[in-house]
Amino acid sequence: MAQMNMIQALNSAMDISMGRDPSVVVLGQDVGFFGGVFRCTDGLQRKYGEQRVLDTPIAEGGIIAAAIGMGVNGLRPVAEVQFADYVYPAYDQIVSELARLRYRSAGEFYAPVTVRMPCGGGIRGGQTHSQSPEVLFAHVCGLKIAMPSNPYDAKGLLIAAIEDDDPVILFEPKRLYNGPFDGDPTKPAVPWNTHAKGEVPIEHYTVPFGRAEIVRAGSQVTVIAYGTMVHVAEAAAAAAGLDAEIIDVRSIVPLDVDTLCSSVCKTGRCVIAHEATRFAGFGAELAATVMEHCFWNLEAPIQRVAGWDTPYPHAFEWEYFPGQARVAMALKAVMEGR
Amino acid sequence: MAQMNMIQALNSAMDISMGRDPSVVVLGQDVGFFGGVFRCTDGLQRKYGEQRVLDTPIAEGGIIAAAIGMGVNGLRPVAEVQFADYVYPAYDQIVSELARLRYRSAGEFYAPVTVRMPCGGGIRGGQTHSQSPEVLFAHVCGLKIAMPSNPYDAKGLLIAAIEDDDPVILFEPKRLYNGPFDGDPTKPAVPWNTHAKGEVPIEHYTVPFGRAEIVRAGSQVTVIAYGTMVHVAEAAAAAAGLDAEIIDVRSIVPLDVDTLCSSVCKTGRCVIAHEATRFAGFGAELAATVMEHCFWNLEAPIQRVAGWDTPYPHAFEWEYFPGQARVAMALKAVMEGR
Amino acid sequence: MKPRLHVPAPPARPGQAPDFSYLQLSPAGELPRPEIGASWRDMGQLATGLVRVLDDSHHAVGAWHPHLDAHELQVGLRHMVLTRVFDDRMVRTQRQGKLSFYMKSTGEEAVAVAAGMALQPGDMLFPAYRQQGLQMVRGQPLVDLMCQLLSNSRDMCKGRQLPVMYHSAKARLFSISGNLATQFPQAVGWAMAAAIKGEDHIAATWTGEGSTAEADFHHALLFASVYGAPVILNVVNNQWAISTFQGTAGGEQNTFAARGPAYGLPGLRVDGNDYLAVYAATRWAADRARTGGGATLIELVTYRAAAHSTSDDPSRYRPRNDHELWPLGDPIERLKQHLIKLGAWSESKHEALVAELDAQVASAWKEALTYGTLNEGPRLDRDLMFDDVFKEMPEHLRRERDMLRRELGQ
Amino acid sequence: MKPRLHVPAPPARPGQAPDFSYLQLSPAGELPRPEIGASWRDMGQLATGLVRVLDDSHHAVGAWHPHLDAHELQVGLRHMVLTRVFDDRMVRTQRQGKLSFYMKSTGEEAVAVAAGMALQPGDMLFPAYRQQGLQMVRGQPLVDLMCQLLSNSRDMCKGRQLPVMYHSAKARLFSISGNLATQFPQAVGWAMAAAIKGEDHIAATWTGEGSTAEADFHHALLFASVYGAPVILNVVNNQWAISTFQGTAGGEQNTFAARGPAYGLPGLRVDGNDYLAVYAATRWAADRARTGGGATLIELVTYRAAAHSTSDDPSRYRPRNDHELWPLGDPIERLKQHLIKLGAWSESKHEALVAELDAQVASAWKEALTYGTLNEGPRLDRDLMFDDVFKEMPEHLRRERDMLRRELGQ
Ligand SMILES: Cc1ncc(C[n+]2csc(CCOP(=O)(O)OP(=O)(O)O)c2C)c(N)n1
Ligand SMILES: Cc1ncc(C[n+]2csc(CCOP(=O)(O)OP(=O)(O)O)c2C)c(N)n1
Ligand SMILES: [Mg+2]
Ligand SMILES: [Mg+2]
Repeated sequence: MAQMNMIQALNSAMDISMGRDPSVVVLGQDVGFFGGVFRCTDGLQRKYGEQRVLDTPIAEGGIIAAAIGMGVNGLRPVAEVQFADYVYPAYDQIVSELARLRYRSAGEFYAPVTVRMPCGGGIRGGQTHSQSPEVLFAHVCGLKIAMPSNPYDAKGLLIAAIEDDDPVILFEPKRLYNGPFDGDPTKPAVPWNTHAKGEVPIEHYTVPFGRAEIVRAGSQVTVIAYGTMVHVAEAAAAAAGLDAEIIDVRSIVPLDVDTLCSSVCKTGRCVIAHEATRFAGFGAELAATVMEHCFWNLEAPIQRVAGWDTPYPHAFEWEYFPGQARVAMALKAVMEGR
Repeated sequence: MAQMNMIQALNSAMDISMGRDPSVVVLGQDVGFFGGVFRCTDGLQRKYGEQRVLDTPIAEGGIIAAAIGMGVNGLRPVAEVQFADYVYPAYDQIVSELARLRYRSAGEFYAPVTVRMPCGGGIRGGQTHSQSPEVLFAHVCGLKIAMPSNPYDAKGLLIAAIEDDDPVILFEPKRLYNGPFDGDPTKPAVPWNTHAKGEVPIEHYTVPFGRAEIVRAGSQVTVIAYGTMVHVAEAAAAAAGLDAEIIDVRSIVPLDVDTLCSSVCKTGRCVIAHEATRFAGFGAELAATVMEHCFWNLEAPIQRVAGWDTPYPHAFEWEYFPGQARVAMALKAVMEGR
Repeated sequence: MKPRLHVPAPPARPGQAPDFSYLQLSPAGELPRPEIGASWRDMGQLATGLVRVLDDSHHAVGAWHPHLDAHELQVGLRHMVLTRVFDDRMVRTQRQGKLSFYMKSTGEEAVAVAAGMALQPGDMLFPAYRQQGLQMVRGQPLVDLMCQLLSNSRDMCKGRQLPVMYHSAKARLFSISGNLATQFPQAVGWAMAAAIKGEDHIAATWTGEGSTAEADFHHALLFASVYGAPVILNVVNNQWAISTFQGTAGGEQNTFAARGPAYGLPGLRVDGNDYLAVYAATRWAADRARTGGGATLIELVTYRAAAHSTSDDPSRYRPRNDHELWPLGDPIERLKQHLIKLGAWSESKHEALVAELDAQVASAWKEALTYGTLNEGPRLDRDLMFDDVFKEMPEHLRRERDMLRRELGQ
Repeated sequence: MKPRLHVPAPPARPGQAPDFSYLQLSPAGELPRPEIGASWRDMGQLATGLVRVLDDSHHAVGAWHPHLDAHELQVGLRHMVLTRVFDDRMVRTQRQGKLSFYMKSTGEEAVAVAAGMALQPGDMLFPAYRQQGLQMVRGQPLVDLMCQLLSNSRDMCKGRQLPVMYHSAKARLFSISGNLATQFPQAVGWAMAAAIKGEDHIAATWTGEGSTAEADFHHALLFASVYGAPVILNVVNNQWAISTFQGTAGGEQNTFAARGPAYGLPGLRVDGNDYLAVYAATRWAADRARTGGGATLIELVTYRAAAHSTSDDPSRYRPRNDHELWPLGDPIERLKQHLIKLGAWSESKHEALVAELDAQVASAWKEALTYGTLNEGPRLDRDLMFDDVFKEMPEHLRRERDMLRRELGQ
């Protein structure tokens, strides 16, 4: 075991995967010599050479297309998109090609590509360095999607992704790279070594896709969240003095419907929290699914907490971010049965 | 008034708009001399000339980018994407640019672009000529989005779109181009002149964004649908002998929450139907919204009817398509309170 | 003068006389053939001239003459005739309502067949939808192809793809996509992987000239150049993209081959209806790639003699039968005449070949029909619809599969 | 030889001696200046040579010499100095925690300023994030720019954009996007509209050499060529894209200017640190576009002397101070020396100018601070967050605005 922040955990996942399997390659903008603008790939080119850690042209569409071709030819590419906000030029290659290849060729061809990208706000990145576009991929069948909330899961999910024969998108909440974050920007930053999940095995392990985690067991209300919002939800529920069951979705596709819905059927109340804009966000799918499975147990309407349906404004980052106050309002509403 | 099919209605909308306003231009693949692969732009180039009706290179991203520039320079471009399945190369220009321009420039710049695209299945188009990607745009703030279910609305919405200073995406259910379709492919095709909404004013009129239409008033259950599914829902409800209130959403963004939720609060039961894949589809947003507003009136869980979470398979089109049987099952479930 | 939007137009529209005077031709044999290892800088004229081997009297001339033996040429001819015969019959069956859709490659058979013949079995091919000749060269059983077209119980795509979207992992024929040009940069990625692994298989890919407008074309050239990927990038300039002429795709001002040198790649403009020229150019590019010389862009100048697809009616946008006046003739006719000139073929042998292949296609069709048709069945098990979205079926798809079973009363 | 992945590398990494021997130079005055109406075919050497006017002894020479009067040059110099002084102070304030982010254009001021000076006020400019010189040329008030950087109560972007993402409809400066290269084809669309409307304003746009890898670059060249759009497409080749060298972007094999002719557009490769050359090239392209000659691609060869942004530390990936050895020198220094040679400037005048502009920037900064800072306020009303998503606020945003008010206890 070692203390790792999320960057180190991701780096370790790639390092271990490259060491174990010569078919694993890493590519992306600035990921090679420089080690990535967030330093997630630091040292990999030095260790595994220029043939396996590639600095690419600034063409997200080209990067994913090349990764698909490499995947078809037996490699396991791990592609970094520098910010999730910049994945859209690759959208066609991801949704029309990467997600569809196995299906359209009846299983004869597939590309085991992992796409990593930092997402979410909280670092003063403004509208083009803060987005959380997970639902834009969740709707596209054929992609596995995860978003870790801590270093332990980040490493385990990334190794699982690399070893998976299906394409995987890993969203990395960049606000959590260096430490957990409870949504209060006025508090001093805390490093990961203050958190149990900053304890990370040095060796190989995986965190399976399709399994949510009950971060805190509770009886009064279920809070379903992922990424940064897991920490915000924990803090908000604690502040409200509620015995809340906090669930970290972790794996967006496949979704662990059983864990989520068993919990809500038990507590009878549900708050769903994510950072992405609310309208047609992934929270809608979570709310609809929970409603379908737990209708007869629900004591109050399910509440969604999310970013507003505007771009992520640079100066109003903390008014935009769904912080503890917004979660608290939803908790109050759901407890009061409004 | 005249009898028009949806193609003629769309054509008339563009014709009238171009005739009234010299700043309206039309561009897209094969839309000029040829008049479009579905003939929606037939005759426009002959009438308005090559400077206003442009055949473009096959680059959806370039088409939308050029349309944005034209819009900034005072034109009102109407861009056709040949199939909704091929919009993804333009995704970045639409979501990062077209949708964001007014916001990021604090209102100083905007591009009044209309993007038209045929969507949906039922014409044996297979997985790349049948998609309904509306939710992938609905989640992106800054875009208005509509999907008409009949020629009258198609013309009125398209004129409204062209005259709107916000960017608009119009999804055209191609299975409805030539006639209404109740979901039964074994029945002989019916032309639009058998349907009241095939009666279309020859002159200028608009159908406003943000307003759903109650297609049939009823008391037992509310069916919320749009596009082709409006007709399927009507037929299924009739066959089930239910006094259903059928609502055509029509405008996806802005969404007419009042009309939808007043209805469900009244009937206490709700079925939501669309052709797109179910997981994180627009039906999830509809279900979540209805649940939030009508929770205390609901007598049964809201049912979602949708395409399966697979690509749209060529040979299993009718097993994939959410036809009357699938709607009927949902109606039955919601009436029985399951 | 004021700026005015320029609007490219084809030389003739319906009712007008076909006019191919825009086409820049070089006499057969005129262009030099650079050494395999030469720099792209020293071959600019190849990107704007036209590599041709067969002259007007059907002799093979010049530096690009590949000197193939007559037997090999006969094999190529056979594949081309088979492609055409196959195409013709499939369009007929489509008109009879047996197929939902079909796309012919009539007039451009050499583009696929000669290239396929010049490559090695281990090379990976990434075709667009109009290179069925590659399926013939790689020996795909006609019945298999037809079952795909019929979406029947033996459909290799399990009923999922439109007709003509074949694939074969075994034959190293990549799955064809309905989305234009996406395979172009994927082929580059495949080739990059080959280079990373130190294998000497190369990749080859094809796209239409209309499709070069897509981003993928740019990404492919760029990545191929930056990483020196062993790949052949083929642009099939058949002059039309549905109703739009190659000028709308950017072919009015310069050739498509000229994009190669701009990215630091050789660009060869080749007579796509000249079997020997296509063969020689492909072979040159393949040898170059295989020996570490990197990628080559090849523009194949040809003509789409038939409709875009069975959904298309070209008489709405171009003169009827203009393909008969196409200056580069017909690839089958030209190779046939060349073989006759060589004394290795005859009209009667040709007739016999056509008849033989026609019979072969007919009998394959008969067999294919026994496996069903889209409309009348049998089709595959509809449960298969839920397979292969992922390697293993997740819970939600299992649930949906069960819902469908209930919906169908099973 | 076997294929092996080629990996472009910069000539030097940290700790190594800077090495610019890869850079192809032409002597000043060597390249011809074609007629405005000449064909792109007849100017291939302009795409691979280097258009230069100022020679090593600071004289203006050759056909591209724009013969500007001394006053005009002084104005240009002033804008460049202002740009640099502004940049320097803004980075200092960022280090003091006043700004969240900043990006300098140090060493590449001529690229924006000289081009801006060569264009007309009615011409529409679509800059990337590193052409602040255009803001200076178009006379944007420094306080306005600073308020944007501070996201304060007078922020023109209403607090929505990262620092440097300016805009001005009045000054015809398009809104800068955080997404690379997207403005390139938009500028072409703007120019197409100008041509459709028969106006003679043209468009000009800029992007980094790294960003040319994006699809937008390809779309821009293609649409500009196909429709003969009156637009100038500028590629600022400052050799670096964050940590990657221009070879990774495709600049190793051929120039970026060479892409122009491939699409049938003139491509000019220009000394980007030579004010007169940039001016002359821009003017040539503008006159050409304005008289119906269509688009031009201009590659401006320069060097990013500073860090990519305040978030970057270039000493991790390139030699420290290598910009001091950059063969094309510094654009301000070169224009200054030229004016001195002309007898129209002096070191002391220059010092006075720097001092004057420094004071101007300092006083603007003082004023700007009175309108608030991001951290300490005042900022704009947070309700503005919900404006301008649409022209009129729809119901759901009104609801969210009210929720936020409640959340903040209002
Ligand atoms: C991304 C995308 N856009 C549009 C289409 C519709 N489409 C299918 S074929 C075609 C024309 C392609 O022309 P070209 O590339 O010249 O190939 P050819 O048909 O001539 O072989 C078009 C526009 C598509 N399949 N994919
Ligand atoms: C679509 C997109 N991808 C990636 C980025 C991240 N990014 C910002 S600047 C930059 C480098 C750009 O280099 P270049 O185009 O050469 O411009 P320069 O910074 O040298 O002026 C990158 C990769 C982005 N902003 N947008
Ligand atoms: Mg073509
Ligand atoms: Mg740069």
